[in-house]
Amino acid sequence: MSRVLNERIESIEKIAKSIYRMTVKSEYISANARPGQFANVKCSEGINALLRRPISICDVDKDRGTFDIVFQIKGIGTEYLSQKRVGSEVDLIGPLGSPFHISEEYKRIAVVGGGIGIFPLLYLLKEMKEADKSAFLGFRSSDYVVMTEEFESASDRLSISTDDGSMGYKGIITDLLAEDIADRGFDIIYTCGPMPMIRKVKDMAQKAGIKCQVSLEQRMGCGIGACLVCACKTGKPDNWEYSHVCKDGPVFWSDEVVLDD
Amino acid sequence: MSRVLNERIESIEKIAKSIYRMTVKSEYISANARPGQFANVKCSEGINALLRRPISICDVDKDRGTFDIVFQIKGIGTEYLSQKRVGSEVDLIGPLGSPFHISEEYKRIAVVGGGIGIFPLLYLLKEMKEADKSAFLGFRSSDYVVMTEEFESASDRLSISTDDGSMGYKGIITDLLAEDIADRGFDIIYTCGPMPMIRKVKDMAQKAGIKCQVSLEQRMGCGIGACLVCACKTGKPDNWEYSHVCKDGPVFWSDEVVLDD
Amino acid sequence: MTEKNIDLSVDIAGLKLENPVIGASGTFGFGREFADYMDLNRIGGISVKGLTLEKRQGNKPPRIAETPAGILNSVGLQNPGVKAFIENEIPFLRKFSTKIIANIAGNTIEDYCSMAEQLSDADIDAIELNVSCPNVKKGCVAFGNSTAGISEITGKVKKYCKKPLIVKLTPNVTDVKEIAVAAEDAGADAISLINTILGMAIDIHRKRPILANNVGGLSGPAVKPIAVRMVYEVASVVKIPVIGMGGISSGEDAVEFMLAGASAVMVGTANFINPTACVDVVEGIKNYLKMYNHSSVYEIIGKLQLN
Amino acid sequence: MTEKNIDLSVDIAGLKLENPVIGASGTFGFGREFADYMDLNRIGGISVKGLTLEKRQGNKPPRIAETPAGILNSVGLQNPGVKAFIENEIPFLRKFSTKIIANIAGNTIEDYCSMAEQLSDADIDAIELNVSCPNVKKGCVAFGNSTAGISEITGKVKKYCKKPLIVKLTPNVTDVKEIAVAAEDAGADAISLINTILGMAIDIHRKRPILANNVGGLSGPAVKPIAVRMVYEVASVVKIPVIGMGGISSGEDAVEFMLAGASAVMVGTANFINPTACVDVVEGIKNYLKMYNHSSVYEIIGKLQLN
Ligand SMILES: Cc1cc2nc3c(=O)[nH]c(=O)nc-3n(C[C@H](O)[C@H](O)[C@H](O)COP(=O)(O)OP(=O)(O)OC[C@H]3O[C@@H](n4cnc5c(N)ncnc54)[C@H](O)[C@@H]3O)c2cc1C
Ligand SMILES: Cc1cc2nc3c(=O)[nH]c(=O)nc-3n(C[C@H](O)[C@H](O)[C@H](O)COP(=O)(O)OP(=O)(O)OC[C@H]3O[C@@H](n4cnc5c(N)ncnc54)[C@H](O)[C@@H]3O)c2cc1C
Ligand SMILES: Cc1cc2nc3c(=O)[nH]c(=O)nc-3n(C[C@H](O)[C@H](O)[C@H](O)COP(=O)(O)O)c2cc1C
Ligand SMILES: Cc1cc2nc3c(=O)[nH]c(=O)nc-3n(C[C@H](O)[C@H](O)[C@H](O)COP(=O)(O)O)c2cc1C
Ligand code: FES
Ligand code: FES
Repeated sequence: MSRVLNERIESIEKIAKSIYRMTVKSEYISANARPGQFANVKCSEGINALLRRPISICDVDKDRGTFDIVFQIKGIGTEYLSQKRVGSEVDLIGPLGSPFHISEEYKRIAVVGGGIGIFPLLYLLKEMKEADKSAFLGFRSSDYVVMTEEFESASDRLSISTDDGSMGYKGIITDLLAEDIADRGFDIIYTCGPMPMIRKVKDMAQKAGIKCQVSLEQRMGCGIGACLVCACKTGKPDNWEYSHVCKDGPVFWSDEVVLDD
Repeated sequence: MSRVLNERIESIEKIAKSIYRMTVKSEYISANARPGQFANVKCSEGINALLRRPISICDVDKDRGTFDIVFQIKGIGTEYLSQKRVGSEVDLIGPLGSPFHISEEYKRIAVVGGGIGIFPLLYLLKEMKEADKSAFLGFRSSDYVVMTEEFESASDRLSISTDDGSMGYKGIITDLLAEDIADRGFDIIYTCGPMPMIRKVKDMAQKAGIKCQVSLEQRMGCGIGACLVCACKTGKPDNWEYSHVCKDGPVFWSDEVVLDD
Repeated sequence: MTEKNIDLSVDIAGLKLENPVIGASGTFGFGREFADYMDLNRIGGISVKGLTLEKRQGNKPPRIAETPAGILNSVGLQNPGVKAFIENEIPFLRKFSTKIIANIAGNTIEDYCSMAEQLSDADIDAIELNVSCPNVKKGCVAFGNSTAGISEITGKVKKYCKKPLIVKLTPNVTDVKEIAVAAEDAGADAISLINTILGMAIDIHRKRPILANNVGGLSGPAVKPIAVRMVYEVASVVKIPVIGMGGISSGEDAVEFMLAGASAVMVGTANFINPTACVDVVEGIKNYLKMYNHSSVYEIIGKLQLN
Repeated sequence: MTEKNIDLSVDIAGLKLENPVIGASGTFGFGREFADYMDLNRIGGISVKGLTLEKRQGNKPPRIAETPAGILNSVGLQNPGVKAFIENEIPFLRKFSTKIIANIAGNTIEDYCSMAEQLSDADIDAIELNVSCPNVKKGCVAFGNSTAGISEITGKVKKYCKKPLIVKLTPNVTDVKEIAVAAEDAGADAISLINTILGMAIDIHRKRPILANNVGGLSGPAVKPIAVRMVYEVASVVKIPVIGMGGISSGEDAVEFMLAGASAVMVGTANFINPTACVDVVEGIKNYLKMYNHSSVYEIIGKLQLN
């Protein structure tokens, strides 16, 4: 169950070009959030940035009763959010959405993240304590590379790519996944990021016969399944229907969703 | 000439029930503002409280390069303004409007203020250094009585009334003015406050043959004379036209304005 | 005055609401989605997501764009169809005292009549005729933007409708008064308004409309002054009750509509930002009545004095 | 790309503007009021406060109410009359390179014709026919909300008008396209839209409308999506240039209108909040063109691609 909460901001920090990390005190979220879930955040007061913005839960510290979100400034909502101050409160609803499927059967896992899609994967890695974990993270350029140390320590091996080669492998991250996929034989691949990347990972997993979960994005209204705006196709390409990212997702089995155009 | 300014808030303090005093650093305003003028203040960012709010300049410290405004929370604009923090900036245009007429000929003056109308009168008193000054201030109740010490020291004598008698004279402030008007024979009366009070002061001054200036309020759009929304009648009751509070006023000679309903 | 003296109940052409606040169609799902956040017994009614004869998938996403103090939506009536609604949703909603309003939309007048007939035998409390949805290619708003259209559809549906019939008007017209009068004359038991206002938002970087459907319906605080004006206009020309909506997010907003002549209000977009918006509006109305010593909402309905 | 390569000039039916940004009528006074805050040479044009044949006092105050992301106004065409404008205001405005658009409104068609005639001999650059002001009892919007009305007035005024004739449309209609086409067919040289949307705001404590005139016209950011949609609709049915407005307060907003088909834009309410809004919009458009390597505004006008 999710709740409307007003929680205290413990810290806010710029960690890369236009990317901020915020730690929020919340007993409720830290006790209840599962990897892959998100919070729907009122980024400013009153009618500024009217709708809430969905932001993934990136990390949870159950002992301190806090959770972290990491976000990139894209428009007015995230801009306002970045201006919040330590000690003030943030109005949010959470935890929302369906989490990643975690099971002890998954002995060797891969997470594949691109851009702002990497954030929910950190919490996922941290929660899968027993598995052998490969992390693949793709960025536009070194300017946007963040949290590598944390991903490093939360995984058994970390591969990084940038489009322009300014850090790590030059090219797209799925190239690196392709190399490993045969070698290691993952039990499951989890992916979140830009649609072309997700589509590619889905295809690769399917060809290799590996289970795969994808986390999707869509513009949202309510975040709680009431307004039906956040549609995504589920089913088969020739026999689909619209499900909803906020409630049926954001995490889906890759063979459940139709990822056209 | 007025300017669009972004100025630093030096202090903000609650001085009575729902009444706040803010000190703003501004070389430009402190050097140029005359008593009776106002600033048009953007009380919140973005589209919250979209229009600027007119607030009188209540005090100026030319040495420190600061000015003060005092405001009462009435609705969303003043509510947002009251939440501003020291060290942040406030976006304002000023100084605006026509000031009170000050002259060395005025040897004995009276200022008559009601409620939030008292604020511009403080700066006026301070600027009229040579005159003999009587101040008459009316309030709803002692909860709203503010700045008496400052008015006390800026004037030669201070009379206070409250509607409920919780402080000073019980009744309306014009009763006290009436007592003094004959005795002292003021050269000019300046007044600002609720319309019924202004109307009464205007009548009393007229009957006594004393010059009188009134400061009017009206809902504003631009504050600079462009939108024509802040209309007030000037001329004679049977031959008036609409002038504009922001530009032709807020200060008018009492015999220039028609104060019906 | 003690709280128990305040009577919030209203009677909209036989639809008896415990209080005048209704979740607006398309913004309140089928009620379930809000049950986590509030007690559904505390709101007067729920107008469910617009129903069509057959299940519909709705429009392509993105279906929403934020605009200054408002949103554009182009959901396009995604819904499970009227039969599935009757089977799967009514039983849940009936566990609560809140009244059920079935909002219906169709391609043809026959669709509307058939739905009205089926729903008249179902366990619901009123039918809201949506002839004002701007987000579907065929039907719907085409019936709602002329006096002839509204008259014909209202008259025909009325024949099949055994529940109070609320006709929901579009604001995208030159003169909403004549449309309202035509609906009243044709047998509407009540009027609700406003539906969304047709709008467009453009992604200047992609040089394309944000919504996949290009245009959508504007709702939220931005439209409130337009909605209040239209409710006032309609309430002053019809005798049947009017349900007002458009940008309501507080009790104060609701009171504006009620003074303007609305017997009840619907809360839409505000539910997205604050899932307890409906009950907050109920409390806000109650506080207002208390503050001015009113003992019934009827003491404020239509009590606006012109200047 | 260096700055000098960007050509911001537009030609609106012979009205040649150095850049596509115009101060909207009623929000920019007669230009003087903004001269303290900006160099008037830096904006393409100024549409002056709506003129009438004789001096008018306008409506009782309050004439403004703030609404969510918008304002309602009911100024009611306070102005010194067309003769005083010609004598007292044109000489000042002519000191600048900015173009002068005379916005005119009347009670009768004869009023409009007479003003058009007088202004045709005056030193102005274009005439904007205001048949869409919602704030006066007689005339004005009554001509603008039907095809017959707009056709008649446009045709008659055109006979007296020797300057480019811009017809300004009201958004308070069912189908703005047919009104625009009627204006075009009757001889309009250009269309501007939108004027304000009729609205009402209520002071719930006094139980009266805030505006002394009870209703007023809504403008500001709130109306932007409605305005963009209407500009798109009109631009896609007329061949004459369209000037877009409604809620523009940044270069990005202006670009939305231009992509939707506007050859120029007018900036209204934004001037009240930020007296340099017009030049900020000019700069914003320029930056956008630079960012996408465009060398002329014509490379974006009407270049919206539908989804
Ligand atoms: C389930 C989910 C989880 C997300 N997690 C993160 C995260 O952890 N970190 C992060 O930086 N971003 C995340 N995003 C994307 C984030 O929600 C958008 O970047 C943000 O809403 C942009 O808002 P804005 O006001 O800054 O931009 P604007 O473009 O001004 O926003 C305008 C509107 O579009 C919507 N919108 C714009 N871009 C997106 C988008 N990519 N996805 C969904 N809605 C969008 C906004 O919510 C808003 O309603 C997530 C999105 C979803 C759906
Ligand atoms: C020349 C002038 C000087 C003023 N000086 C002061 C001062 O020094 N201290 C102070 O506390 N107040 C002063 N006021 C009144 C102050 O402007 C209003 O109280 C304030 O605008 C209310 O805004 P709000 O958002 O809190 O209220 P809301 O009611 O939410 O405001 C809604 C709209 O109405 C307008 N409005 C509401 N009340 C008034 C009013 N009384 N006068 C003008 N516009 C109004 C607002 O500006 C806004 O546009 C002055 C007004 C004028 C015209
Ligand atoms: C996402 C969304 C979906 C809607 N779907 C419907 C619908 O199915 N049927 C209907 O009559 N109105 C529908 N509406 C209109 C609302 O019921 C309401 O008339 C409108 O949103 C104005 O109210 P508001 O400003 O409070 O949202 C929808 C509105 C939104 C925002
Ligand atoms: C205070 C005010 C006065 C106006 N007066 C006129 C007018 O005299 N003539 C006219 O054609 N439009 C008038 N308008 C309408 C504007 O020119 C413009 O069409 C409208 O405000 C929408 O643009 P905006 O949202 O940028 O303000 C007025 C608008 C306002 C706010
Ligand atoms: S955002 Fe409302 S249903 Fe998903
Ligand atoms: S507020 Fe615009 S003219 Fe006075």
